[in-house]
Amino acid sequence: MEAKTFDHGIHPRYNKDLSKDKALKEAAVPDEVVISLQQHIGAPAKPIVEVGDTVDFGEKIAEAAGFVSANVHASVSGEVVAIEDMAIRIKNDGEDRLAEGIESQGEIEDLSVEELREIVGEAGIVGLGGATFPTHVKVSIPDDKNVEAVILNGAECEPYLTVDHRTMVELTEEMIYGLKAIMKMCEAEKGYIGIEVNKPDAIKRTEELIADEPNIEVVPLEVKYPQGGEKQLIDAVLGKEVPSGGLPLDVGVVVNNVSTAVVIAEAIREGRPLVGRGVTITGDVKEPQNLVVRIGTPIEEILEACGGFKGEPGKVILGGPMMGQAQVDLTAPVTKGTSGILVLSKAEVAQYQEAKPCIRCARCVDVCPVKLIPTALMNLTKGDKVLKLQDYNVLDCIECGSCSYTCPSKIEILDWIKLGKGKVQAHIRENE
Amino acid sequence: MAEKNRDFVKGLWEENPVFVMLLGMCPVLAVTSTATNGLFMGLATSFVLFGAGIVNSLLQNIIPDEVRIPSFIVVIATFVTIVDLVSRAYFPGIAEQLALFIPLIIVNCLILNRSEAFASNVNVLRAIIDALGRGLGFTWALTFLGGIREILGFGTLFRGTESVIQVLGEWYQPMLIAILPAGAFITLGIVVALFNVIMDESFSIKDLFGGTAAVEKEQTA
Amino acid sequence: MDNTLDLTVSSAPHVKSEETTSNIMYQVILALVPVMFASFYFFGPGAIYLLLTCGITAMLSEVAVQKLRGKPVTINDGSALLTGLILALTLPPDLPLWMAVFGSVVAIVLGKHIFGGLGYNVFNPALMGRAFLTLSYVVSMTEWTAPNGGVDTLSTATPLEGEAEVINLFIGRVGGSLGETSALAILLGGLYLLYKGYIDWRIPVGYLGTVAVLTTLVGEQGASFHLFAGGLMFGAIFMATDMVTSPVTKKGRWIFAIGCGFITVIIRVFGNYPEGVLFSILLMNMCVPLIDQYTLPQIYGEVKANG
Amino acid sequence: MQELFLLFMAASITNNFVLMQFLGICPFLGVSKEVPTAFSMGLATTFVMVTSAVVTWLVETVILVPLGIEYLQYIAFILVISSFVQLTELFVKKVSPPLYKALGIFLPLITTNCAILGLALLISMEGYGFIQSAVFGLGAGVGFTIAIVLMAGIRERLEFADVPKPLKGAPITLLVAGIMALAFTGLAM
Amino acid sequence: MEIISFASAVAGLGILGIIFGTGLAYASVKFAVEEDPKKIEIDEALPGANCGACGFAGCSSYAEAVAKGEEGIDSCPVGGEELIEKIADIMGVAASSSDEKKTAKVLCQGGNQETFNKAEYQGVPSCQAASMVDNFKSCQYGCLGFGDCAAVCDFDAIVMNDNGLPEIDPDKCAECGVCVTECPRSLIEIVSSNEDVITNCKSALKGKEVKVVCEKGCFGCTICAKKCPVDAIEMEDNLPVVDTEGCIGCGVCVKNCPTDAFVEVDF
Repeated sequence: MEAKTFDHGIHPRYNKDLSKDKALKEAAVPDEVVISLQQHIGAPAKPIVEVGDTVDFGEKIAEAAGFVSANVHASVSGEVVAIEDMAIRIKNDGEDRLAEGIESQGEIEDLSVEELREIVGEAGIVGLGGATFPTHVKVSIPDDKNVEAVILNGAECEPYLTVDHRTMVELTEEMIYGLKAIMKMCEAEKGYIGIEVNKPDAIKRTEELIADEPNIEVVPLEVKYPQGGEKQLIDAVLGKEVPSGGLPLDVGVVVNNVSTAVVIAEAIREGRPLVGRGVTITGDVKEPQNLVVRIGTPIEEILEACGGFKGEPGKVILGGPMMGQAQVDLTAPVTKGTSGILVLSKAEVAQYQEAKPCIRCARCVDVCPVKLIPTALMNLTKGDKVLKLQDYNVLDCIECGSCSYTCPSKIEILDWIKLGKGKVQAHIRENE
Repeated sequence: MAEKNRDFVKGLWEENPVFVMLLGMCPVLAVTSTATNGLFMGLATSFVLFGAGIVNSLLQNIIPDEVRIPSFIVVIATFVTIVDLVSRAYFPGIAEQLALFIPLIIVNCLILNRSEAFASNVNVLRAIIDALGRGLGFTWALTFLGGIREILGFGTLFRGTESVIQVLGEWYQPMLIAILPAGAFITLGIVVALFNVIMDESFSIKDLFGGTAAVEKEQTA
Repeated sequence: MDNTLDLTVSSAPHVKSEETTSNIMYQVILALVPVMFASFYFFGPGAIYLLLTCGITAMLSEVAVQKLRGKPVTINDGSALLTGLILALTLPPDLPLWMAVFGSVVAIVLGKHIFGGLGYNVFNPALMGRAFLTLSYVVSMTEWTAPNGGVDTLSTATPLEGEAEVINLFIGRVGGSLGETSALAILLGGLYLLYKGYIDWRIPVGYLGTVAVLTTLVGEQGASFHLFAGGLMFGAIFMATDMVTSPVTKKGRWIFAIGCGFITVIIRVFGNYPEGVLFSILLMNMCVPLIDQYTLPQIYGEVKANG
Repeated sequence: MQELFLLFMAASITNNFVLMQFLGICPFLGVSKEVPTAFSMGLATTFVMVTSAVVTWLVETVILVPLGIEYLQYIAFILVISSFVQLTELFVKKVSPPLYKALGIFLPLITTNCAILGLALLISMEGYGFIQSAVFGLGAGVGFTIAIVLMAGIRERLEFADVPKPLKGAPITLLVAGIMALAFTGLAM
Repeated sequence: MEIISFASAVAGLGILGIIFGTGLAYASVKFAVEEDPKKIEIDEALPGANCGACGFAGCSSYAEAVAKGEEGIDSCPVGGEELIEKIADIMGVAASSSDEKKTAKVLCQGGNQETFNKAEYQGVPSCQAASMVDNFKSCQYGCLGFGDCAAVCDFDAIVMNDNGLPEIDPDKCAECGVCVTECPRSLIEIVSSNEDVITNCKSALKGKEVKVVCEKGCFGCTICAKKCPVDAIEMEDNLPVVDTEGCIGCGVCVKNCPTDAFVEVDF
């Protein structure tokens, strides 16, 4: 079967061998967890516990504040020791008492669409690919929209990360169950699982399990970044383009990450809220691993569980090297959006070069998956040409970083584009 | 008296019509292929400037405001016609070369500006001094540019007259581009840039190419 | 809050490709090696003198301007050397060396640094130098000597004015500028650049294609003569493709290339000057900012949004 | 027909009014900061060039020559042009404000544009006929538009460039114009 | 002969004059369009040569731009100083006569000496860009020091000092507020000379935390609030807030502030 793909894009060094054969493993539970109230896109959750309360594992401790928001649950049982402005701190009593109601909610066939959405919303599930958009919002399809297909995103195009890969290989059955649930919630006919061909075992395993499912199809994808970008994935799998400024829903598609499908399955079959997630710990650490980590575990502790730094660390990145965030404070906790912890060595960081003038080589133009002109956007930002920036569609940038990656002059083009986006957004706000 | 001196010097240097105010660029570029043409064009323009300055200063209270500009143009055009006829009669060679650009003195921004912004607001004496200053400023600028281009392009100065000077020897290979249109633009561009440097009070050699400002910015960044 | 780790933060992406600007410049210089060998083979040590003169003068001018401006000296990035070498390869073999010096200074100062240096120039610097020399010293710039082993009929005329066998043009056994005579050597370098992805195939293909089509229609000497004669091959592969002065959009590159071809033919067939490559590329360089602005590609998702 | 075409090409390209004949330098340097503005300026100039070529030709053949007062040519031409332009301006302003915004605001600037008077004088010197005058005017206008729009494109790009401080503004514009003239020289026929 | 040619000259120009004169007179009445009076006034003050040196299409369009406030009053190179004064009068720009002076002020004292970096920053040297990555400066509220404000100031009123903090020259500051919106950490405010005291710190951290991250930060000791003879100071988010109405300008608070984070407005 021929691998599908989208136009443009880049081929960074993937470095997935470090951890791709390391099976998922439960990480040690920390003595204290810090659970952020803003782990998702949208309004921060509102705490519903007080300092001194005793909470159980999986108990809801903060409630969604508005439609686009998500519930937050305790990932350990124990005592609430502090409620800071954006986080709840819980001291683990080590008992892992299950909260009430953590039990099977029934099977997909027996549950109505509304009930399923309710379960997903209650469980505080958000997109685990990194965007952390609340899933119950995504699967609540407005009446005027029709969903034809659900795509599970198993591209995992970010270099280094392997947790989705492991999930697809080890939790295949749950993933397919989750996909079916999403298809039912969206009332979609077809389900696709897009997997890059550098994960042959995942493709093989999934194809085995869906042999009897006529509505579900595995789509092998070319290895290319950003294959896992929502819009790029839709383009690759279905050949459809999401309109500029629109959502996948506008072309009748809903995209979810494979790991999200797994937690949806868990929420239905076990009643488990989203309190832990798979994280790839890789790069310059002694033992790269794929761990299932409780939400709220400090990064330091996870790094220690992997034997600590190999050499002198230069950068600690939450997520992959292309879109991840460099972290300063290692006491910060893992959140629902943390798909990986990547450590770059001092030597790698030292390769950084000062930006030189743009020589208009147009490599950024050739790789931009949205077909923007990054170099022009950069110049327009520097020159403060807000109206022109708008004409050049700066707001369509998906911030994949391909332009910065490929630039021979080592210009942080993406940074400039982000600044330009800010300018345009400010301009739009002003004129409203 | 000091004020009048200033009026005079301003036109010569700090508000030089060509290098600083960039007025009347068309003839500046068109006729400066030789110093001779530049000098002649400068003098012709000065004459019109001078005449129009006096008349417009005298008429300032007579001309109604509404028809100010048209009247200026008529006055200027009259003097230009005089220059044109005189030069064709007495200097046919040069007049031939300058051709179009003598009548075009009518629409030279410099003259219109002086008439409008200065001559029509001050007494005749000041108008005369101003016209002399600006006129000489214009003339030396044109002669200077013409001189540079002529030396580079022919190796001579004041060709076409009896007092032609061979500046550069036989060894010199004339640089044809200097007397082509491209040479006009480029020479003027360079001279104006040099003027910018000289006129800048905080001038230092580093500034010659604008280095310091950029460097400072980089350092603060 | 102690921090013994000494971490670094930056925004994503945290990895970068290995390609660098100076690498690109040196790769292009590498691609020029066959052409330089050919020039040495056909024109003898004179070619080396010219190449050295231009290369060194260009680099010295670059250093001088950057020192004067108080900017970091970026002589190592190879761009000045490249400009100097390309300029040298477009000059007649017997050009007085002082003219080559003059041309190199013009190329670097007027062609590049008045705009702010590498990346900002609107016109191809080497072409600027060449054009300046052509218009200044018409005679010296159009005196062509016959190369070693060449057909000795062209000692004064440019190849475009004389009769020449296409095979001689292809190999380079005709009089002409240093690097422009041997289409073979140029194509070798060009293929290397195409293979490495340092030039976009659209520009040479569009340029040469346009010339071929138009000369078949109107030219007296036929397409194959026009393609291999004069500076066309060198211009299409090494000068029109200059990244800084060609469009960044694909559609724009087609327009640029076809425009170059069109003007070249117009000048060759109707114009005063025997060779149109130089001026056609300069004229199209002039249009690049406009071409870039008006050939924005359709972005992802734009069709549907409008429809 | 071919003759008219050559006349047009000569006026617009090979003897480009701005770059080769130095006519209309002031607006060329002044109003070339942005492409849309430059283009409007070019259109307005082209319009005025064609019409004033025709009008001054008429004035010359119908009034000046029969009355034997060619020596009043300069005064007559400049008056005709400036009144005519002012008329057009007032007319456009009233009839179509959007058109006025796009083109009309450039009209007063054109009055003192020496390219217009130069054009009228050139036509008179060369002794062109009525059609030739119109074509010549059109060619001159198109040539002006090409030059100013190209210049505006380059200047828009140079705005992002690290141009040395003393060269900023007029000098770099002049230098670019010089290089443009250099390239245009190649088109000489 | 002489008389005939003279007569024909007069007649020729006369005919032209009549044709165009009538036309113009008719047109100016017929096609009259109402205009901004300020624009007309400025237009009259301008030289009227339509030379284009200002970058506009003639004096009239420059006048319009000035009247709308889109363009500065000093773009006409022909008119010189006198013209600038005239237009300034028309636009009323110079009419800031009241004794209340305003200036932008940077409300942070945490420069390179007072604070430290928790991590090294690599990337575009701009505060806006730097504020998009995880906070690397010890104080999450403090000035990032890349000088976006200085770059954006049209009046050259802001310079970055050796300590990495912006300094604003009150004499040059035109209170345009561009720097206020530019600062990603909202550290710049327009202050008036009528306000007597202001807090030079924006840190909402608690006392102990402030002491760790910045030597000159306000650590919320409340001495100012306690010492204020008229109780015009209240604490909000660990920072003092002065009630301008109640303040008598005695300066007790400023004298007693242990970190100089509290200063008198004085310029």
